[in-house]
Amino acid sequence: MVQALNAALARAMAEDERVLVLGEDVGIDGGVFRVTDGLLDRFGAGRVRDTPLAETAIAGLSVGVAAQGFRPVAEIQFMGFIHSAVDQLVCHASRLRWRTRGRLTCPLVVRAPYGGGIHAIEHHSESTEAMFAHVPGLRVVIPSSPARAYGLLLAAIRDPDPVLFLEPKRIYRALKEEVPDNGAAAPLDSCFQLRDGDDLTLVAWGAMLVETLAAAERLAAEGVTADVLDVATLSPLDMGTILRSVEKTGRCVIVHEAPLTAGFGAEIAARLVEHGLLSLRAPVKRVTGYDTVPPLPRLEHLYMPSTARVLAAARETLAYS
Amino acid sequence: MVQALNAALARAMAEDERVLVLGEDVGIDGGVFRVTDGLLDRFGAGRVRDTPLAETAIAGLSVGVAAQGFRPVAEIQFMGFIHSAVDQLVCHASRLRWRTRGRLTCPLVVRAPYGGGIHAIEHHSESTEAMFAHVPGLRVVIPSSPARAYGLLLAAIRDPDPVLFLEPKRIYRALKEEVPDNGAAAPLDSCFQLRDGDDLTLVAWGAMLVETLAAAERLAAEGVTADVLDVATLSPLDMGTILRSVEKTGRCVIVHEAPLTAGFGAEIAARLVEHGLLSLRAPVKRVTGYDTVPPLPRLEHLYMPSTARVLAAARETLAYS
Amino acid sequence: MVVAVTTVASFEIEYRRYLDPSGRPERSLPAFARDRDALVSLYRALVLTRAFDAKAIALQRTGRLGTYPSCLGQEAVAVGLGDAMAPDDVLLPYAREQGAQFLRGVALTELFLYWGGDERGSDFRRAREDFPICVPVASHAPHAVGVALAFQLRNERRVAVCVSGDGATSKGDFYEALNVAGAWRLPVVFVVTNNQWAISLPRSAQTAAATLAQKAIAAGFAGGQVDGNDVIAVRDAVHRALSHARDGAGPHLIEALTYRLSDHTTADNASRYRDDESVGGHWREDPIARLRAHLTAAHGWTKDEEEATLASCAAEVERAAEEYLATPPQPPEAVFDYLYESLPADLAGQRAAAAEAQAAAARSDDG
Amino acid sequence: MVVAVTTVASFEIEYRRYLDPSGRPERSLPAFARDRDALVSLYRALVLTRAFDAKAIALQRTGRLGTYPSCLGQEAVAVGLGDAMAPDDVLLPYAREQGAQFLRGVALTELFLYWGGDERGSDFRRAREDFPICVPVASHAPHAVGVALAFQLRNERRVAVCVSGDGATSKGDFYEALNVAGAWRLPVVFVVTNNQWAISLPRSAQTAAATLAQKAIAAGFAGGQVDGNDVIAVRDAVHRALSHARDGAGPHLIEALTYRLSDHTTADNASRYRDDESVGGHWREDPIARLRAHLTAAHGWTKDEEEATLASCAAEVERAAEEYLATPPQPPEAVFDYLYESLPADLAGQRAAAAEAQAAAARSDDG
Ligand SMILES: Cc1ncc(C[n+]2csc(CCOP(=O)(O)OP(=O)(O)O)c2C)c(N)n1
Ligand SMILES: Cc1ncc(C[n+]2csc(CCOP(=O)(O)OP(=O)(O)O)c2C)c(N)n1
Ligand SMILES: [Mg+2]
Ligand SMILES: [Mg+2]
Repeated sequence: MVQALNAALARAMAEDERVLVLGEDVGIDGGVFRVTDGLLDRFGAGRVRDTPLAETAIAGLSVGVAAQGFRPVAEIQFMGFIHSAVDQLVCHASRLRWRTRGRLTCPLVVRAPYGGGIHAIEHHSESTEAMFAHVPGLRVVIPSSPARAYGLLLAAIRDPDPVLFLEPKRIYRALKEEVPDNGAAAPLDSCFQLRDGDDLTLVAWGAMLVETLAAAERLAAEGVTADVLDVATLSPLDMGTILRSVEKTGRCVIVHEAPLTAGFGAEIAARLVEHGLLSLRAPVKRVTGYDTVPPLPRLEHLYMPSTARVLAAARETLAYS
Repeated sequence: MVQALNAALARAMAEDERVLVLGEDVGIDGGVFRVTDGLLDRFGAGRVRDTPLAETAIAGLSVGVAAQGFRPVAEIQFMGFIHSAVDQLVCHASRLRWRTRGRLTCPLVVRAPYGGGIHAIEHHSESTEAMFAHVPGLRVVIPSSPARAYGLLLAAIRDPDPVLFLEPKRIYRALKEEVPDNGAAAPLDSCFQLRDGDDLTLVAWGAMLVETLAAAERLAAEGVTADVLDVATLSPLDMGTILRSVEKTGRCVIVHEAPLTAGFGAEIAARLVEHGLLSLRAPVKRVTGYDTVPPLPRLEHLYMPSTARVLAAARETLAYS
Repeated sequence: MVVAVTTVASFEIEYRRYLDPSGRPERSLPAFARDRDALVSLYRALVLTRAFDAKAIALQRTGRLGTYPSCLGQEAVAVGLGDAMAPDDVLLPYAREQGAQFLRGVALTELFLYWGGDERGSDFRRAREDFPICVPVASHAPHAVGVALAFQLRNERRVAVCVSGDGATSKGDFYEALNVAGAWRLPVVFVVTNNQWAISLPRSAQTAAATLAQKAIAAGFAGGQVDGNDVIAVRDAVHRALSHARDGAGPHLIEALTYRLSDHTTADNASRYRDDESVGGHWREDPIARLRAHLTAAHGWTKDEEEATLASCAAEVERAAEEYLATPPQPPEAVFDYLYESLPADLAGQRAAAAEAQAAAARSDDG
Repeated sequence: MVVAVTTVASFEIEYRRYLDPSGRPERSLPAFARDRDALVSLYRALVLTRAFDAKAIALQRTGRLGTYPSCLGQEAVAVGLGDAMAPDDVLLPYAREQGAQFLRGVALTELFLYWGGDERGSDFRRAREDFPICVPVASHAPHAVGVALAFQLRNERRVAVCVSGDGATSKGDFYEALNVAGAWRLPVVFVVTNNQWAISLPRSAQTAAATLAQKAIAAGFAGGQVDGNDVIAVRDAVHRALSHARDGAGPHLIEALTYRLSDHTTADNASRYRDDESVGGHWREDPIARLRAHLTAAHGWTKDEEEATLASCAAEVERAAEEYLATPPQPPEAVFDYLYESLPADLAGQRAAAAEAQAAAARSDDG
């Protein structure tokens, strides 16, 4: 995925000179995960800028330069450090067009690696996507494969409004796949269907698709087929695809790594009961992180939703009648 | 409600000298809404401190002084300005006990007036409670009457862990009621049942109880009776009371002022479908603010959930079968 | 005991003023200030600003405007900096820069609309690149850095001007913005309007720093103080800072010393935290009286000219107020539009539902 | 043209050093530094810290420790400040203050546990009031202000010591903390370990400020520089700042100049952004060699003493490493406990479900 993201950034910078990349260590170091590797050499220190250590300024100056017509792609080194940028995202980036009735706009992309499972140190495993999906005017996009990472990042950069682009760092290098650098953007308003089935709908995003697809595999071996949907664009949400799937299957399990309470899975479940109650043949289950802090590495495995937990929830849902 | 909050603060400061009040203009000015009026004269500039204009510092120094055994009650002047404090609440206040295995703790209360409907200027009408209800370790409490404001604030101050205490400013002065200053705290782990009924469950918190109770009144006149539940303590959530009510009524409408998507109503609806599907006789409806920025005063009324919208949703739900 | 010490850096903060409170020049005036017409136009801008301010308060008191922040007594800061800026510079105001915004081309009607609760008040017909008023204190400082970065990247001789208050200097985003501006040597000028108060907190309690100008030292560039009630000094200082920035020499910070004669806003009651006598004393520093005295003494400003100026400003304000009051609110759809360039499907559904809800409310009497 | 200017404030930044890089005193040493035992204990603390550091890296390389931030070359900053602090002062470390934490009573085993991914590593058996390592850069600076406020409110002669890096000085929370500390004249000392790098960003790109010590000027108190590789200078400067704060004279900032000889962490590869030659040159400033040279020349430090010191430190580190490796992980319930004083009902449900899930996983092979 790292290479796909790097290719998308290079492509975007090559085809549109208004695109800038900025953040901590994005220059000569190429980003701590190497997502911006080589961009400095290719596009120069004007357009690829190492910033001082200041997330509020990173987000805030990005709003300013975006209002001037540039298309900044700002990196927050880890999602655990995005909180200092929240004020700028909520009060300004997401509202500039609204506040000025379209006079000033904010074509900004904020990238951040997120999620756990890599035995990281404290504050390096958070997934707080739900907090941002609650912010009107801010798109929240999360890829789950190299190809989708490439297409969605291009789409996010070309989008005229602010996008929070969250990169599931656990699968930065896990999934390898050839991604043609063809400049083709993916849609920012629809789920991706990763598997077709009739008995169950599994909904997830980001790295959790690994456990979710594994569970679907396992179920298939048992003759149970599942739709597997990658939400990908949490906000605005493509609920239509999810509703149609559940209309077919009548059963749904939602999987995310973030804590349960007020996680984004709640929004999907809430819309299912509001708009799809009749098609529900079983309770909508959520398999998520617990309402706790992500533990440090020694106990982290107890926190991360596992294939086993997804399977258990799926079986409960299937058994229900 | 302002007087009740003021009485609770005075009571807490009088009975426990570890309690401090700090924030912008909380001293001689008594707070821009007068919630801290008179505390400076009574308890002195040591314990009632006007801070420089710096929300990050307000939250952060409160964590430090709390770790030393004090019980700071910090005011964020408006919820629209709480974002600069998010980093301290998420990374530190909510985790200090966890991180140190109980060695250091954070008995902190952060108070903030929230919500719209008072024709305020920009950034003075936000309700982002859902973002905080997603933070493990942080309690989120919202009173809806002077009496509950008094009891819940006392409970929040006495609680050994961090509490975000959100005050619905629209009803700061609206509802008048005599509140005995008896030092009795309200529970931090249960909903309040404000009306008893059999046909419908109406769930709300904060100022939205005004429209919700008005709708219940109206329905009662038509012979339809509703349970009206004030969630009050969003996190941790008392789902049991809500489930029991819906078991009885089979129908539920959730009302909140915050935008729909990823609002806290979603969590309640999601738990209803996960744990109460069988009792649901109609889709769970949410009557909320729209997924937009709160408009400036001239159009604000179009955004705020109205009694009419609550009634319409209730009637749809009741008509469903 | 001898101690191992060497001095590795030293800094100074300077203060500038041309006219004393009585309007008498203390020093030879800068070139522009020897031109009667230039001074007269500055004077008119000050008078217009105060007339607008008075009208806004009157409208608020009669329920026809929302909460409003008066700039009474601080007009010279905004007028001086607004006059010094080039048209294609970009202004990032806080909230009391009415005088600067008018000089930039923002219509009086637009500011009435904004404070009247209508987003269109920030859709300036002129000054298209200027930022709207910024309510979250100091959060616009990083925006100024971004705007300046755009100028630097395009090699334009333009400057971003960020105005904030004394309270704003305590905020982390203010400091982060200064630091990045210094590190990248960006064309941005930070003007701090030190009106001695942040609502109820006096400047002395905001920071232990002897001056607010020295905040710039932490960011590695120069800052200076100016008498903010001497419009000539303000204009001169801002003009120097702008030229300096235009020449690629980087940012500058100007602390303009003035006094907030009004309540913090129409929602505030300053008598709770400061006594009126002490406030009254500051009228002796009134920037308008000061310039008028100088105009009269040095340029034969006449009673007729004075009255004509007051009258024309009053008339201009009245016209704007009437235009504002005659402006119908935006259509209901405006609640959903302008958030995204094109309305996402998900929001389109809410837009429709909202229209339906209104229709229903209109039919019934529940609303 | 004469310009109306008066100087209203001026500031100076001083630099202190006692031992030159070769260990030769440049000035008469402070009292404590003339005592052989005092110097020997400082020396042992430096050696122990470096031995711990080497072991931690070895454990990480062999998969027995998590990502670890080396303090190679910076040991004198932590050891000097840790030695200067009184036991009941409170330390708020960043991450490279191993040497200070050990002197404060934090067990080597505890730091191994922490970097090994076990929360119990922050449950210090001694130094109970000290803060844990702070990963979000500069976010602990406001905590130090709060701790100092507690001391001031209780009229205690204690001081909070906040340590951060050069990169941290660019953050708003760092500045807000300084400003409040200055405004309230709190007993807090900010030590900035300027190791010239913030991961790949050199100090020169972090800020245009000539020194990091001058960050304090913006907050209205004094700051100074010290040679961070001269443990005597560090201890002396911190001791002065602490006495000053204890006497109610308010905060102070110390910029300790040193150099990060290691990669940023074991996850970093510094050769991507700096060349090894330039790094190698900094070994000439090695704080340990410097003190050893002085001990040898001035106090007849012998080869035997040197070897005994190295051996005892190595043994102490080995014992701690073994204890760490022999420590079983916390029980699974630890994922839910310690978040609240008493487990809320809502979380109790999840705790039970988790136990069930594990049991299931244990039964099946799905996990
Ligand atoms: C981040 C933030 N916190 C609090 C407020 C509430 N508030 C509005 S103006 C103000 C005081 C601002 O003082 P100053 O910066 O000196 O500007 P002045 O109003 O005096 O011109 C405060 C606290 C706000 N608007 N933004
Ligand atoms: C708020 C925040 N942003 C980013 C990071 C990632 N990060 C960890 S250490 C570091 C550099 C810190 O540099 P400095 O303050 O000089 O301390 P040093 O590591 O050099 O000792 C960065 C960017 C972080 N931990 N916290
Ligand atoms: Mg002010
Ligand atoms: Mg460093």
